[in-house]
Amino acid sequence: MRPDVAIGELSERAMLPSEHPVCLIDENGRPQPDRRYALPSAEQLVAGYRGMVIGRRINDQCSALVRQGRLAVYPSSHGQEACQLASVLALGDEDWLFPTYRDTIAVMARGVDLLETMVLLRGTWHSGYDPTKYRVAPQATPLATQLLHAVGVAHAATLQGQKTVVLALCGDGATSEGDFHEALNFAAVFNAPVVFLVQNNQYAISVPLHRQTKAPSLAHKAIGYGMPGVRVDGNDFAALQAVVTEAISSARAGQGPTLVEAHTYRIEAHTNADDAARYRDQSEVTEWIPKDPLIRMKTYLTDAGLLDSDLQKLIEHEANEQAAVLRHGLNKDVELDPAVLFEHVYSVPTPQLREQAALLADELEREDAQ
Amino acid sequence: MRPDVAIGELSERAMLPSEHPVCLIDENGRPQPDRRYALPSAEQLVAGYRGMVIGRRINDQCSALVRQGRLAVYPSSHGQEACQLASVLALGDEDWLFPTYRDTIAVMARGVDLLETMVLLRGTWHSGYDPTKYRVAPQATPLATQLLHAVGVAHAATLQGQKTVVLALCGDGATSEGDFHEALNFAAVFNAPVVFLVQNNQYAISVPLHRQTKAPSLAHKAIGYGMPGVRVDGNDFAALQAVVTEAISSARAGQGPTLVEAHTYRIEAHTNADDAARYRDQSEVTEWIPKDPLIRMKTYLTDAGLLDSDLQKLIEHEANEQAAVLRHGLNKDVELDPAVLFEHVYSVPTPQLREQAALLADELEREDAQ
Amino acid sequence: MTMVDSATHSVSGISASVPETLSMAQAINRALGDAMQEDERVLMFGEDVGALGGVFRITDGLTERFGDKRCFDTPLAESGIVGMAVGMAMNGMRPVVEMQFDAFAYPAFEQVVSHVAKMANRTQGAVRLPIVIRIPYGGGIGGVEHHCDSSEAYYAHTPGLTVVAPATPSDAYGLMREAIAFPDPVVFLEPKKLYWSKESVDLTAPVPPIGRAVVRRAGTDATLICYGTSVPVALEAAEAAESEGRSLQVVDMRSITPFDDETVCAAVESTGRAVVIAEASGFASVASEISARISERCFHSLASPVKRVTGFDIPFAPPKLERYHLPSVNRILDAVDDLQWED
Amino acid sequence: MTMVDSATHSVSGISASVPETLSMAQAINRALGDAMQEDERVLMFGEDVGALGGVFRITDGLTERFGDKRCFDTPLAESGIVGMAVGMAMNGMRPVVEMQFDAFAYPAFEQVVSHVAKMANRTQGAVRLPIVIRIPYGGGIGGVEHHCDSSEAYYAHTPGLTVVAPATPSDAYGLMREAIAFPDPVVFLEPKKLYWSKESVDLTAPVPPIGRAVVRRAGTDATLICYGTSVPVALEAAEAAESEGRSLQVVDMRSITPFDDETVCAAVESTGRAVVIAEASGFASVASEISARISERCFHSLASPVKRVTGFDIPFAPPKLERYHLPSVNRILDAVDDLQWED
Ligand SMILES: Cc1ncc(C[n+]2csc(CCOP(=O)(O)OP(=O)(O)O)c2C)c(N)n1
Ligand SMILES: Cc1ncc(C[n+]2csc(CCOP(=O)(O)OP(=O)(O)O)c2C)c(N)n1
Ligand SMILES: [Mg+2]
Ligand SMILES: [Mg+2]
Repeated sequence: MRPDVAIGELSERAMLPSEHPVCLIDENGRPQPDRRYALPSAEQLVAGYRGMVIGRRINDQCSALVRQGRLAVYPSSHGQEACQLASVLALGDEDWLFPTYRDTIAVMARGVDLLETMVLLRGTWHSGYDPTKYRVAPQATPLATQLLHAVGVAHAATLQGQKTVVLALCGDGATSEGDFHEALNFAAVFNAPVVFLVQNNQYAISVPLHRQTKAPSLAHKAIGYGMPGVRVDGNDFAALQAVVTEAISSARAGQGPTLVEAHTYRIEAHTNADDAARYRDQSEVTEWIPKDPLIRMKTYLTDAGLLDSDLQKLIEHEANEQAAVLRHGLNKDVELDPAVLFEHVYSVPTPQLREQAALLADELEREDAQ
Repeated sequence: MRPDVAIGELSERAMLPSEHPVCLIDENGRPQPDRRYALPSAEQLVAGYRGMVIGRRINDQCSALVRQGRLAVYPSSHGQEACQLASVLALGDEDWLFPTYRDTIAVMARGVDLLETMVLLRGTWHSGYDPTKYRVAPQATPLATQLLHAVGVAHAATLQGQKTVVLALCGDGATSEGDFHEALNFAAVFNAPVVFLVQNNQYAISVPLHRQTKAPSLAHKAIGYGMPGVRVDGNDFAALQAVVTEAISSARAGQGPTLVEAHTYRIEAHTNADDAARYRDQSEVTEWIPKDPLIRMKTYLTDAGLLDSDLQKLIEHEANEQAAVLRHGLNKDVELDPAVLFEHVYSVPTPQLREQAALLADELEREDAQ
Repeated sequence: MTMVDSATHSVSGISASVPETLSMAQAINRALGDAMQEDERVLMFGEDVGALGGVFRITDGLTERFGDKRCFDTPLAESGIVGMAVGMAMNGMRPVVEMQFDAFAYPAFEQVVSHVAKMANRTQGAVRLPIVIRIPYGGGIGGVEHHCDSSEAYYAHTPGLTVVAPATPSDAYGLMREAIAFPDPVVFLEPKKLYWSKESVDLTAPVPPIGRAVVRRAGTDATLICYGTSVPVALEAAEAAESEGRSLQVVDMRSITPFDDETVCAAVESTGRAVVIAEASGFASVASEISARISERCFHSLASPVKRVTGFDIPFAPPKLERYHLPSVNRILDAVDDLQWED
Repeated sequence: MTMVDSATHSVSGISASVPETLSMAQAINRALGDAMQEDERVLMFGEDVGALGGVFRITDGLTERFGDKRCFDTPLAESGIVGMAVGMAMNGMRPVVEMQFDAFAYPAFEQVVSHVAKMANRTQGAVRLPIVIRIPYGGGIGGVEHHCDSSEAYYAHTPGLTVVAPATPSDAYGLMREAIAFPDPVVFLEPKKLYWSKESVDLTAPVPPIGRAVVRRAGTDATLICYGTSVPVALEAAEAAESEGRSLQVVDMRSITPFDDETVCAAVESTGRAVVIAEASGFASVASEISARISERCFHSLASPVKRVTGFDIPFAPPKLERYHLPSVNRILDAVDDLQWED
């Protein structure tokens, strides 16, 4: 047995993840008692379930809209809805969310207007919402880069005495990037109030986790930065909510960052453009179906008397309504003024951009005249 | 007590560093029995001592040569000679060394011609030796970048069935760079025969270790990549030699990379251009003087009857001779043909470079004519 | 100093000598396969290039054919990929690496600029790095941000790199074979939007070497200079101009560095007018270089200032607006109209 | 779209209005101190900028004066530094970051190109990043490899960045105050070799805004166009030419982007001849852009092709050879001689 060595501020034991991912409601919907984490309140669990049902509906609606040519691309979080919801529902209004391209559901759950959320994937602009209004950063495409921005927002919050905590999302693949390393190190050194939530969905496009890392787990990376690493069942909303909430409280209390690894699975292909059959067996996917975050939650809530068919219908109705809003919104074509291309590059367009804008305007005028 | 969890191929315990750095000969020159590592042979210890004495002499000679304007700059490894020597003496002919700007002594100890080694710091070219001849990469200035090259050489060795092991050096500061992370991860994933030796000399220019990382130790980063991390007294040649030799054997046996953190101290300023008084107390330096790697080794060897005043004189004589070679070599000005600027950019100079070379040649001809 | 020019040489292909209709994607795939077949030091690695065959399927079938020691996936880290390639080249291999999209090569920028480009010079030629860095580049495919950058200027400005951009399947095959056989590092820019363009290709036919431009279309009134993504647009513009009675010559650079001054100057001098076309933002770009060179070298032959038709100085446009950003046939024709024709 | 030009405005300095003799290093230090004093959102961070005061002492005394929450050392990671600055700017701060040397900014390239440059555009102006990235750049100090790069082309080519390079202590002070007050990200290139050049500086005097070039020396025969490191060499060449009876005008760009076409074109049209001077390798560089612009815009005023005197297309030379690589007075005079003078 190895003694628990306290070299830095935290002991080794406090930084290493537990042997098994934290799980509060198991695959069969049965509650699992846990020494460290209490089950979230009934209200929270119902809110999570509601959000997941809507999220699933939106995920599947978006995949359909891609097939219909209304969206350029959609990286679905089908199967990862527990991560999407838990990460957002644990945040306060003063907090920030840093999502990736796959975290559309989290962005929506944070209250961002549905159609504003779809601007990137629809291709009408690079990002459609005002990040400062919702405290949601633009969805990041270059992997792991946003983790550093998250640290910056968090450290600026500390300097300004704000009580803000920042939740930064990334995937398992992104943990290999240099920016992941630099972000975790900066967060720890500046004791920044950040929670890093890695959605380990086992794949980075076609590359399985075991080709991404030889670490015992991604959460084992935390000790290398001097922060706690926690593994959690990423399909268990309750466990995620409990773990993320605790990590956020700890950050808010000035105790610095935490790395949370959520074990989940990417049920669909990477995006519609991807062909998952080239690199994984359908049998693997099939194995994960029973672990679905919605099913187990539904069982739990039903067994606990928190969900009846009326409530279920109500939630489904809401999900359908939101999907309809999305569908209708996306089926309407937007009129875009190409002049916008030059408007926001600088606060005041440079003389060069003014010339170029004039050139385009002239072209369009002549086109119209024809 | 935490059970020893075996999640990947290695158990947690096998990857986490020991509580105290490995030490085989203590500050007072007394041997320290160690369960895991045997003391290197008398021959090896004497060879190490000899190398360190020469290294120290060269370090100090070079610092003097900078003051005399014969070298542009010199980042001294004064006080780190144990790391410099152990890293090289543990290598075989078929192995590769990847040094940094501070590792001039290691480069020399590897057999590179003294004056070829000084080319970079003298400013006559960027690197002066043929890396393939000595299996020593050019001394790297951009921090941590060379670690990836080391992994590449190592993985190419595996693919080609060579028995080569690569020893890659870097400093404590360099561990913060993204490339450090990517190199360790690639090494582990490809099971590459690399040993990463971090010379933790407590400073990155002016920045002390505690502002570089909150990790319990730098060796604790290893588990995040799934490789063993070892801490070793960086002023104890014997311990370094034992630890590095073991890591090399393990890599050679196909057991993958190891991260070794050597605790040492940068006795001099970062380079001659630096003013260490601005950021550290002389008292801190003074505390490290008694831990000098040469002193303890001298005591040990003397006590063990392996070093007498004749041998000491012989070694000092050799050191003086090498310093003289260096002095004389550097005091001679080299004639440089500026045409060399165009010769090696491409295997065959481009038409553009041919034009530019002609322009310069023409200028020089006219200058000569005047 | 060896100052001889590398002579045109035919690349002895392994693929059969019967012309086949190939897309550019297939042609590059064939070039990789043939090179790997011929020389076992040639390796292919990067993100998703193994089982998946790359997001554009350029490496399709290579792992199956050569095993996962020769064509393999790496962890997701571009600096790592390029840095590892440097080391592998130091130890005798000829790595070809894929950057998944243009903008995702930026994390590798330091490795490219400070190591790939400088190693041979640093070591006085003792260590040369025969690395090919494949970068699918440019727009025109409705890609979202970071997926459509034309980043050639960053590389072309960096001494020590050789930068090529094919515009046809034949050139893609030939230049890729050349690039892999080249003793120095090559940044190989693959115009994404042309991946699916097809041509009948004789894989055994010699192609002009790296560094040599070609005149793709003869013409007497003005010269259009282009490369990679902009070649088909230029050809289309020349076609359209012909119907309006103007004869436009089209020069495809093929290589950006080394630059083929000879072909370009001869072409421009023959017409006296020039338009440079490139998708990248124009400021401090390859188009700037070409325009400046022509103005400096062909000054007295020019009847009009050189014009540039380039991407605007804005981040690449979102999918729904990219057509306004990209050099179009009309914009090229407008530029040609502006070449101070005395009627 | 707001299309008005930013008006010249004087920067209300905190430093006294008595002219003082300052080196450029001191002037930048004063600008940082004054800006931090005036606006507590201004922060300074990077490698060794705290206790040490930076390897060039540009941040000397700032931590002492403003505390280590306002001027502080970071871990050694440039992508981290720039990435953190992005986040801090998103949350209301105005970060100034130091890249220790030119080539050590390359690890931050992705953050600079994909985020710093694009955030405002991406968010339709909702998030602007008032970040200043300070980069000591250029050669002439006998530095070893990676310490002497002139990397302005990489940034100038990137839409969304504003790139400035002062050549005098007064400009260094004024431009730094402007850059910090600027709503958009600025890459601030500090010519290392001029850090110790001195001048009597009135810190309260207005300086031309970002985007405005100045004529540093009047002249009638030809125009030398330069910025940053190349300004003193150009002035020296003009001085030397005068003694040979040739009157050279010198234009100091000060800002690379936005580019001051107006001043440059007026200057070149007044002389009819132009030489562009810059230390960076010439291919696809800022000098290419300037040469191309002049050729395109002043075509009919030009009596001779524009000439460029730039660094060669080689990795920066080692210390003992750098003088052959750098634009020299003689090389400039040779270029001027080549401007097709009809005697
Ligand atoms: C810097 C960078 N390199 C490459 C890509 C291309 N890319 C997009 S998603 C992806 C896989 C990401 O995997 P992971 O981080 O596990 O997230 P997931 O997609 O599984 O949610 C890759 C390689 C990118 N977006 N950014
Ligand atoms: C990428 C990069 N950034 C910055 C520098 C400038 N620099 C040179 S040495 C140094 C400190 C390095 O510290 P450490 O890694 O601990 O090595 P040591 O000098 O102590 O041996 C810095 C910041 C550099 N060489 N490379
Ligand atoms: Mg994933
Ligand atoms: Mg150090």
